[in-house]
Amino acid sequence: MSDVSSPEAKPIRQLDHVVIRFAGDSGDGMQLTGDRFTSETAQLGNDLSTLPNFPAEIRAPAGTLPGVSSFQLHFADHDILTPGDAPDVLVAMNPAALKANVGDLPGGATVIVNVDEFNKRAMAKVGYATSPFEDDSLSGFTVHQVPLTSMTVESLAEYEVPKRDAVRAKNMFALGLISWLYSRPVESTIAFIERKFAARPEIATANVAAIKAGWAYGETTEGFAVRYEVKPATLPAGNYRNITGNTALAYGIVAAGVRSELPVFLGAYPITPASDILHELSRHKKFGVTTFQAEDEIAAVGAAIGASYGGALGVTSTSGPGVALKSEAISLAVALELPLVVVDVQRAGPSTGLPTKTEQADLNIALFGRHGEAPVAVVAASSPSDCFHAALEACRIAVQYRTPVILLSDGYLANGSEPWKLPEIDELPDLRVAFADGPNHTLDNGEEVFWPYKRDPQTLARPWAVPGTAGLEHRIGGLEKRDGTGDISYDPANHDLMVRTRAARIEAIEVPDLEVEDPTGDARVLALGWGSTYGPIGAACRKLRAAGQSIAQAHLRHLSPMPANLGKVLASYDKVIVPEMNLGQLSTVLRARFLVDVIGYQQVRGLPFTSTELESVFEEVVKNV
Amino acid sequence: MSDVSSPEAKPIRQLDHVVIRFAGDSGDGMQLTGDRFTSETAQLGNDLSTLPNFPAEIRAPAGTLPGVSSFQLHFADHDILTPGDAPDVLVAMNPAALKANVGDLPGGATVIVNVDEFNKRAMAKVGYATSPFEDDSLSGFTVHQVPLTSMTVESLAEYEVPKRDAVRAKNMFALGLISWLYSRPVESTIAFIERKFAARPEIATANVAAIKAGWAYGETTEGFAVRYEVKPATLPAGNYRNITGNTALAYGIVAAGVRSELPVFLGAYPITPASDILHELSRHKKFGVTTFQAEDEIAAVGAAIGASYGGALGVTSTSGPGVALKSEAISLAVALELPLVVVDVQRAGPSTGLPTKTEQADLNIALFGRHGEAPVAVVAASSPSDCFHAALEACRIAVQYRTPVILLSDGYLANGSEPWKLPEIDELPDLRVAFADGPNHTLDNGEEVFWPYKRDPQTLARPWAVPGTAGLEHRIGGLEKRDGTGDISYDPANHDLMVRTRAARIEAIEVPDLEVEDPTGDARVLALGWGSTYGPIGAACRKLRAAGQSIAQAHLRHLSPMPANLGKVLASYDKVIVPEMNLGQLSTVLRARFLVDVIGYQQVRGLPFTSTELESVFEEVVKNV
Amino acid sequence: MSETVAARTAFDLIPKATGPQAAKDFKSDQEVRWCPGCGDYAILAAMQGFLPELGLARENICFVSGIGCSSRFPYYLNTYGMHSIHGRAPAIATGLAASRPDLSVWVVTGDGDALSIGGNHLIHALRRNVNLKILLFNNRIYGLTKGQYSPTSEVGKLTKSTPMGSVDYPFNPLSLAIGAEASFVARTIDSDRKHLTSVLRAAAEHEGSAFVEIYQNCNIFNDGAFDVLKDPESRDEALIRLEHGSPITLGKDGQWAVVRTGWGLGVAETASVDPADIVVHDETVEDASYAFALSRLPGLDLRNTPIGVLRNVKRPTYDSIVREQLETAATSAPKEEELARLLNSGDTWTIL
Amino acid sequence: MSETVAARTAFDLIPKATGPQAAKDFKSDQEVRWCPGCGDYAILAAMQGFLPELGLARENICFVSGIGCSSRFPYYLNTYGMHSIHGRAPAIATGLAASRPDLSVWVVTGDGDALSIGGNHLIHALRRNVNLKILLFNNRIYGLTKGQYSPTSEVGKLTKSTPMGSVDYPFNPLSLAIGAEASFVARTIDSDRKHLTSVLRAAAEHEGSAFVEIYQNCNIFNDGAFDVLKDPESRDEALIRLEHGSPITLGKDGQWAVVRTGWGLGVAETASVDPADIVVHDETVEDASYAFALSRLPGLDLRNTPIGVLRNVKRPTYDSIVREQLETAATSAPKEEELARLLNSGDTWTIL
Ligand SMILES: Cc1ncc(C[n+]2csc(CCOP(=O)(O)OP(=O)(O)O)c2C)c(N)n1
Ligand SMILES: Cc1ncc(C[n+]2csc(CCOP(=O)(O)OP(=O)(O)O)c2C)c(N)n1
Ligand code: SF4
Ligand code: SF4
Ligand SMILES: [Mg+2]
Ligand SMILES: [Mg+2]
Repeated sequence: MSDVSSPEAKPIRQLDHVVIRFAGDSGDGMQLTGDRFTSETAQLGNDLSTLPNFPAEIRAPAGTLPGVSSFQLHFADHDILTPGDAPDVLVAMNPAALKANVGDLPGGATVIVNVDEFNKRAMAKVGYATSPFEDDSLSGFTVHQVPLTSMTVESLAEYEVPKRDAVRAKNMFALGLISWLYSRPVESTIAFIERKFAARPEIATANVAAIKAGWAYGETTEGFAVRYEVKPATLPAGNYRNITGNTALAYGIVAAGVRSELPVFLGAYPITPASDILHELSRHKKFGVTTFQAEDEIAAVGAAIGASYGGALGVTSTSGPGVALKSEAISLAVALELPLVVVDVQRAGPSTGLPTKTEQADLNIALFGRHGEAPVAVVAASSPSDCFHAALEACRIAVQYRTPVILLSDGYLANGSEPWKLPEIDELPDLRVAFADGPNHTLDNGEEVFWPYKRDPQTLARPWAVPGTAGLEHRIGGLEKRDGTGDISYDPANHDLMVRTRAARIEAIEVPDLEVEDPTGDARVLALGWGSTYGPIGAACRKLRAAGQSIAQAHLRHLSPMPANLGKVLASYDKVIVPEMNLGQLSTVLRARFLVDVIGYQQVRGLPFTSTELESVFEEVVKNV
Repeated sequence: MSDVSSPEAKPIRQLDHVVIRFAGDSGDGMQLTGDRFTSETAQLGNDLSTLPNFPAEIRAPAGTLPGVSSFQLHFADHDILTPGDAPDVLVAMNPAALKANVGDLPGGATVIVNVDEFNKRAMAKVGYATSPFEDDSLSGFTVHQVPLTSMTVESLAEYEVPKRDAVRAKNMFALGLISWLYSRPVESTIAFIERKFAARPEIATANVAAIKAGWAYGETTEGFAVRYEVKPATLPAGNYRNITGNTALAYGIVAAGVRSELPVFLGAYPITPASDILHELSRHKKFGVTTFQAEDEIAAVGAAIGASYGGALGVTSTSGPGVALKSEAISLAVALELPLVVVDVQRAGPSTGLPTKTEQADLNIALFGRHGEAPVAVVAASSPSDCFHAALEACRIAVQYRTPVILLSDGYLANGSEPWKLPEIDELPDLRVAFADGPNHTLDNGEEVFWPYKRDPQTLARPWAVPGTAGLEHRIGGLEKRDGTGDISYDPANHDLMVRTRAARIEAIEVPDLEVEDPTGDARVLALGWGSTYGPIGAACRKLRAAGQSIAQAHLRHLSPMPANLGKVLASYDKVIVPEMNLGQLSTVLRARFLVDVIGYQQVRGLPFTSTELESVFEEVVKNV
Repeated sequence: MSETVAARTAFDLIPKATGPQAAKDFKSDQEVRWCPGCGDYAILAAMQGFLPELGLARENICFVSGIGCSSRFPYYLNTYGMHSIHGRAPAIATGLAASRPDLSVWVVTGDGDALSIGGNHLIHALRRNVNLKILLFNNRIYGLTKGQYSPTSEVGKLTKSTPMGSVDYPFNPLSLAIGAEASFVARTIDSDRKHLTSVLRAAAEHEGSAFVEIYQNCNIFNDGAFDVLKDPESRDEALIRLEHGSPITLGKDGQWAVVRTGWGLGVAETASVDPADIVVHDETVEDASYAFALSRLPGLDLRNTPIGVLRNVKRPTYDSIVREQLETAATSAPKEEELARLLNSGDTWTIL
Repeated sequence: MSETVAARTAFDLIPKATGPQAAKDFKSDQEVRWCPGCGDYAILAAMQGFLPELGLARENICFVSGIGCSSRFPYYLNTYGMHSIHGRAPAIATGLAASRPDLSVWVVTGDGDALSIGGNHLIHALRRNVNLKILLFNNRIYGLTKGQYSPTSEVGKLTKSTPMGSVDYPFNPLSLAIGAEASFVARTIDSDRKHLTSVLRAAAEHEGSAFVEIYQNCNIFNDGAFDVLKDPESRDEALIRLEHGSPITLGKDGQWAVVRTGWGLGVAETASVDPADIVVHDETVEDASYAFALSRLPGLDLRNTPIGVLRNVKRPTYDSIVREQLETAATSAPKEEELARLLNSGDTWTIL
């Protein structure tokens, strides 16, 4: 943090970036608080990145460690890539929140605690034998003990709000205080509150009053001697909004429907952390988006296949356990050669695993998780806003090449957010494809016929002939079929041909070359990733470069097929380091394909990498090259 | 074939091996004919190998190409490895059978046709515009036109059998003739027929008469001038029987139950070509084997997991589509760390594919087909009789290491047969393991407790604590759990530890080193395979060696974990060639793991490799090394 | 749910054939490959004979099936068709029907396909009342996998997988369908083409999910399973032919009649009961208890088996409400504009 | 099926507790983590209170669940337990129960777990009559995934996944279970501990599959779903308490009575009907039509909801017949010898 004093009543220090974490009980409204602070920050033009973290339970018992919910926000006056490795500031609404998060704080961090909640019972519940303010467990930090609850209740004394509601407004008090501290405007939040509680104006009034009281507290208390300011970032010009990965992904699918002029049909069964895609898409019926909440994941993908067969853009969204269940049906889609987008918002496995935690261990099942030779395209998103573009790309491949595409996101992208420069609609790719409408083959006897498996010579895609098209009546299915006619065929040579053709179809998909970022141009080490590790890898590379080292970075959007230049890229570095939140699934693929001794670096903790961690790993590699 | 004349009425020529194929309509009883001829041949002490081939339809329309059913038998006076690349003799019961099979015959082959069926209509049905006996389409072969149907009917004139039954006995006439031709005794077949039709003696009599008539026809007709003889093979001493892969696999599971002293519980849903395992096991209740025909594959594996949890040896048998459906539940078993054997009798895919044809394209799904990091052990059988030993091995790993094991067989092994030297029961591995029966951990406070996830330091297996054991009550599930206590844990470091421990558990499984066969000791090329390619690879190596070339052969039983010496073995050859009936799935694993540029050779035709094909492929590699 | 729905018939949204059609127009060029004598042939012939009567554009008819002998059905019809995977046809057809109101979508399935692996999709399609015609060919056996017992096989059945007899109590497919809120439930039999056709007609005309069980002989693995219903000796005594609006009787000259017994329905000698007590069949009874009671009439020996339409009630279809919601939400603004509005929704800011 | 089966009771094969047990013996050391106020707490307390009464060895009791808030149940009981995967508990429990007659096996599941993804396993477990006690906690919502509608949610429900209202017609879980040949079907409610306990008792005593629907309040996502049955104002008019052998009445002073109406059952003013026409509840009626008719009594508004045991009939259990077959097949010869005989069966030959 850079310090610049200012000559006001309370001096304002300039910072280039801040990482702040709001933590409290599940019922304390930390996600909302974080969201609002994010929005204020976004309005100010900072670059930012967020990381919510909620318990697996709906409402774990109040005051317990498993019940802690938190929201981390990183904002800066420059372009940033991650929600921050460690918080500069922790707002802890109760002892559990302090206990659960204090371990993540670097020395010198600021801790703002709601001291009202630090009674004996509450502290004992989480194992504080003595008050943490009385021993030296917080000695390395700047601690502000703020009686958030009581001050909130007091500040609402003049309003006729029940005590319970007054107490609940304490998160808004905290928001007001923190907004003051970091010089964020609260107007938009006030407007938001008034919208949200339009039906219950007394609640709106109380919350607004709490915000203002928090702000006033900052201005008047002596506890806070300085304010901070983080200047807007110089981002490319344009319209921006803050967006989470799940919303961006859903928007990408809506956009694909618009740009392909196809109705979208989503078949989905709720599952964390993918459910919000279903929720979001169910709100966009005006775009002709149908959402079908199926009885299970198999029905969900089945219905999507049925809809695709009928000429819709068939999509199904799920997480790992659901992908496992869909395997057999995806294999059918491979045989049918129909468009299908399967969204996998990865979570920590195996089995039920850690449903609310992130991981990228489904690359294997995406690439290899079907019986027989059943290749599909695989695309991965690299940041929350990139989910939009990745979804469009998955849809492009699906409709243009008539193939299932697995789109990999993960829990970190799904719930994390960042500012997104809104694209111009007409610059989005044109995804229109033509349905078959007549014969496509001439028999030796001159007869014109329709062959459902006659391929486009370039894309190797078969025609998309939808029911309702006169003269194109045909039958398709999961049995092996003769190339061209599509008739059932038990011919050994034909089967061999079809197996190879299905593989060739995927390899024939045109994907852009892999781009490498190597500002100094002399890097001998490449850091290669895929998916949500983009942020931490990028941040680590920047740090390393800032420290005078050279390192190149590249990130794979396409896992199947892979970019044509990938082999060449790999060969042009002395060392390739591949960080993954799994046990080395991409490493394995690269090693097999290119016989390159890539160095894998793995952590499987249900959390994203920190850039610091990766920086030191990369540094080690760079030093030893 | 070596020719040795003999001085009898009809000269007998000695042959060292013969490949014979019986082909006819699905209703013609070709499988039975082949089975009986196989049995007679086995009794004579030849080594042999068989390959049945049936249509996907239950009864395709009579006289059509898709309705042809065939059975190929290779027998020899020496140890052989495959059912033979191409038939020396084809018995064709109708025009469809001739048409469907004639393309597989090498020049000089013998063709015995049931000329009675070659009427205009029947020939036209399969596209013979003119009689194949009248054009020169069979000119390269020795053709015997035998009126099998009419002679059978005639020979039964004296018995009171309905015409229809008389006509149906023509396969037995053919069997009698061929038995005569190759000097096989028919007594055991006669006994078999009498047993089989004990309830309908007139049918038994007719069939026996038909066999004898066929034999007599051979002795008297001038059409057959010589008889052949194939001397017994000098196989290791012992008791032998002929056995198919599915039967051997089922026996292996029964044996595992006996040797582990555990009840066996099979949960299965019928599917080609695995159903016979269910059928066979359902007949062995006396061993305490319970078979549960479930409502689907998920319930089948679920019930097996439930039974394992209760202290049984839980097994589930299926084919590729079923494995896909079971993925999620197998992942649960990975998390539960319970024994489970999943039998995958692979068939040609993707999707429904070619259900009656063979393939080995499920290695990927076995190794990688689950969400999250969910490693399991994978074992493959290499020949029909080896299915017995592979099943025992899979069960050993499952119970000893408390892990799911996927046992890979395939359609070729399942239905093919070979002589099997019966093992001594007490030489089979001892699979007994102890259930947990008391506390296994002492807390800091000295209390003795039971920790369901406390591991054996060597096997890394957790205790198998079955319900009903007092004091060991505990709860397990698919959520991540703390190592040791097994309590649900959201701790990042613990998750990382558990993910790595589950991987380490599989790597900790002790498997024997890979053995290499290299008789000359100077081979520079290694042919490495897995699964049912053992026979053709071995036969090709033998041929190559017989031609004076050196080549080494090794075959993987363990695909996960792999033998410890595998890397060293690979490194000690200039070239490694890996033939697979898929698009190179093992090759990919080897390349990734050992960075060895193995040469893959693939055919995906739903049929086993021929040794000739592999011989020329290997020769090419050996020449260029 | 709304006027629109009530006003619609099953065919309103489906294009009609432009000229006359004949059975042969519905035969595909694929060779039929069931065992000689299989009951599936008769059902196919009845369907090919019936479809022209529907008068729909052939290209707007689609058959979706799972896996099994029965599921080969779509290959033999010159309409659109999909032979999908085991048990999943109702799910796939749901996606198709929900997104294409202009299609007549039929599901063909077997007792294993529909009731074993596919049981869940079946009951959910029925409760949703998706506009599908589901034909379950019940041969009480797994045909394609060569003769294991199925969820409709009688207890104690000796098959390859049950050498000591099967243990599972069978489903009564009609009871299950009624328990799953089916709005149309019927049964017919392969050997009676006229009856089969009449039931297909009623199913086709029903708006919503129509569930039709068709007893089908598998002469290879379960020959004669329905002989008691086919044999001229026994059939009159065994079969109950339901006709809407007529008293339910069976036997020669209506010797037996269906009356209330206990808490359900039973069969009594007609002569011994008050004619007013004879149940007059009404397929439109709202209370599913009636159709359920009918479904319980047959004993395990198949005596007193009702055929015909047991239940046929109106309920809004899933797809029609889905369409209504889409229509309600629709705007006339160009989609491109709407998309721009969507992306720009929420808190946005501008960097210059 | 046989003498043995008939003679057995549900507990014959299960070891008994050696000493007295108390509720606290059944509390595990895990912290209970439902939302404060969740109906699951009451069910847990009732279960912990009830289990000692069973008198079985604690280690011979096992709870198997799927995934959902309700499926956390096993963690909180100090018995054996498995928290498995979504929807599959009945299948897993089937394998356990079929191979371990000495266990009392309970399945705990939710309306999503049991009726959505797990519908097929549920209906198959019921038809097979596997010796399982299946408790379906019906809160008419997906709790754990934060509030999507479930297969028992009323039509038109506004949830995150149905902003314009849900479209699917709900299952009636009891009708579905009866249609699936369930031998024991009951319903109870989280708020009435005494009734809940009585139903648990009846279920435990039933030999075979017992299906129990428990109305459970999810105060976070579907609060008050069953208020009409709980509110002292309305409950007497809404709840029908079934008691075996008693006339079925409801309302203050039995103001209303259940009688035949149409082809099923309905509710009429007691004063207006002949007392002899009031249905006397008999849970043992063989004909499932009776229990089915009872299951249809409630309207979509939950008025006239019967609670208690609707159906309780004897039918051989899957596991007992499986055991009988194993016993019949068993031999006294050492297994090793039998194995040698098996391997040597068929045509063998010897090479010297
Ligand atoms: C996932 C999967 N499991 C199992 C099978 C094997 N299988 C194919 S059809 C069938 C059952 C057929 O029975 P049914 O539905 O009654 O049809 P039928 O052949 O009797 O007409 C089975 C088990 C399969 N194809 N796919
Ligand atoms: C295969 C799979 N699909 C989806 C999920 C997500 N999921 C967990 S619980 C649940 C539904 C819970 O509803 P219900 O069974 O009614 O239980 P409740 O939480 O209401 O008690 C869903 C969809 C999952 N865990 N696994
Ligand atoms: S096996 Fe049975 S059902 Fe299948 S085609 Fe043959 S006769 Fe028909
Ligand atoms: S979400 Fe509902 S069902 Fe789940 S624990 Fe909370 S109150 Fe109970
Ligand atoms: Mg069937
Ligand atoms: Mg629920």
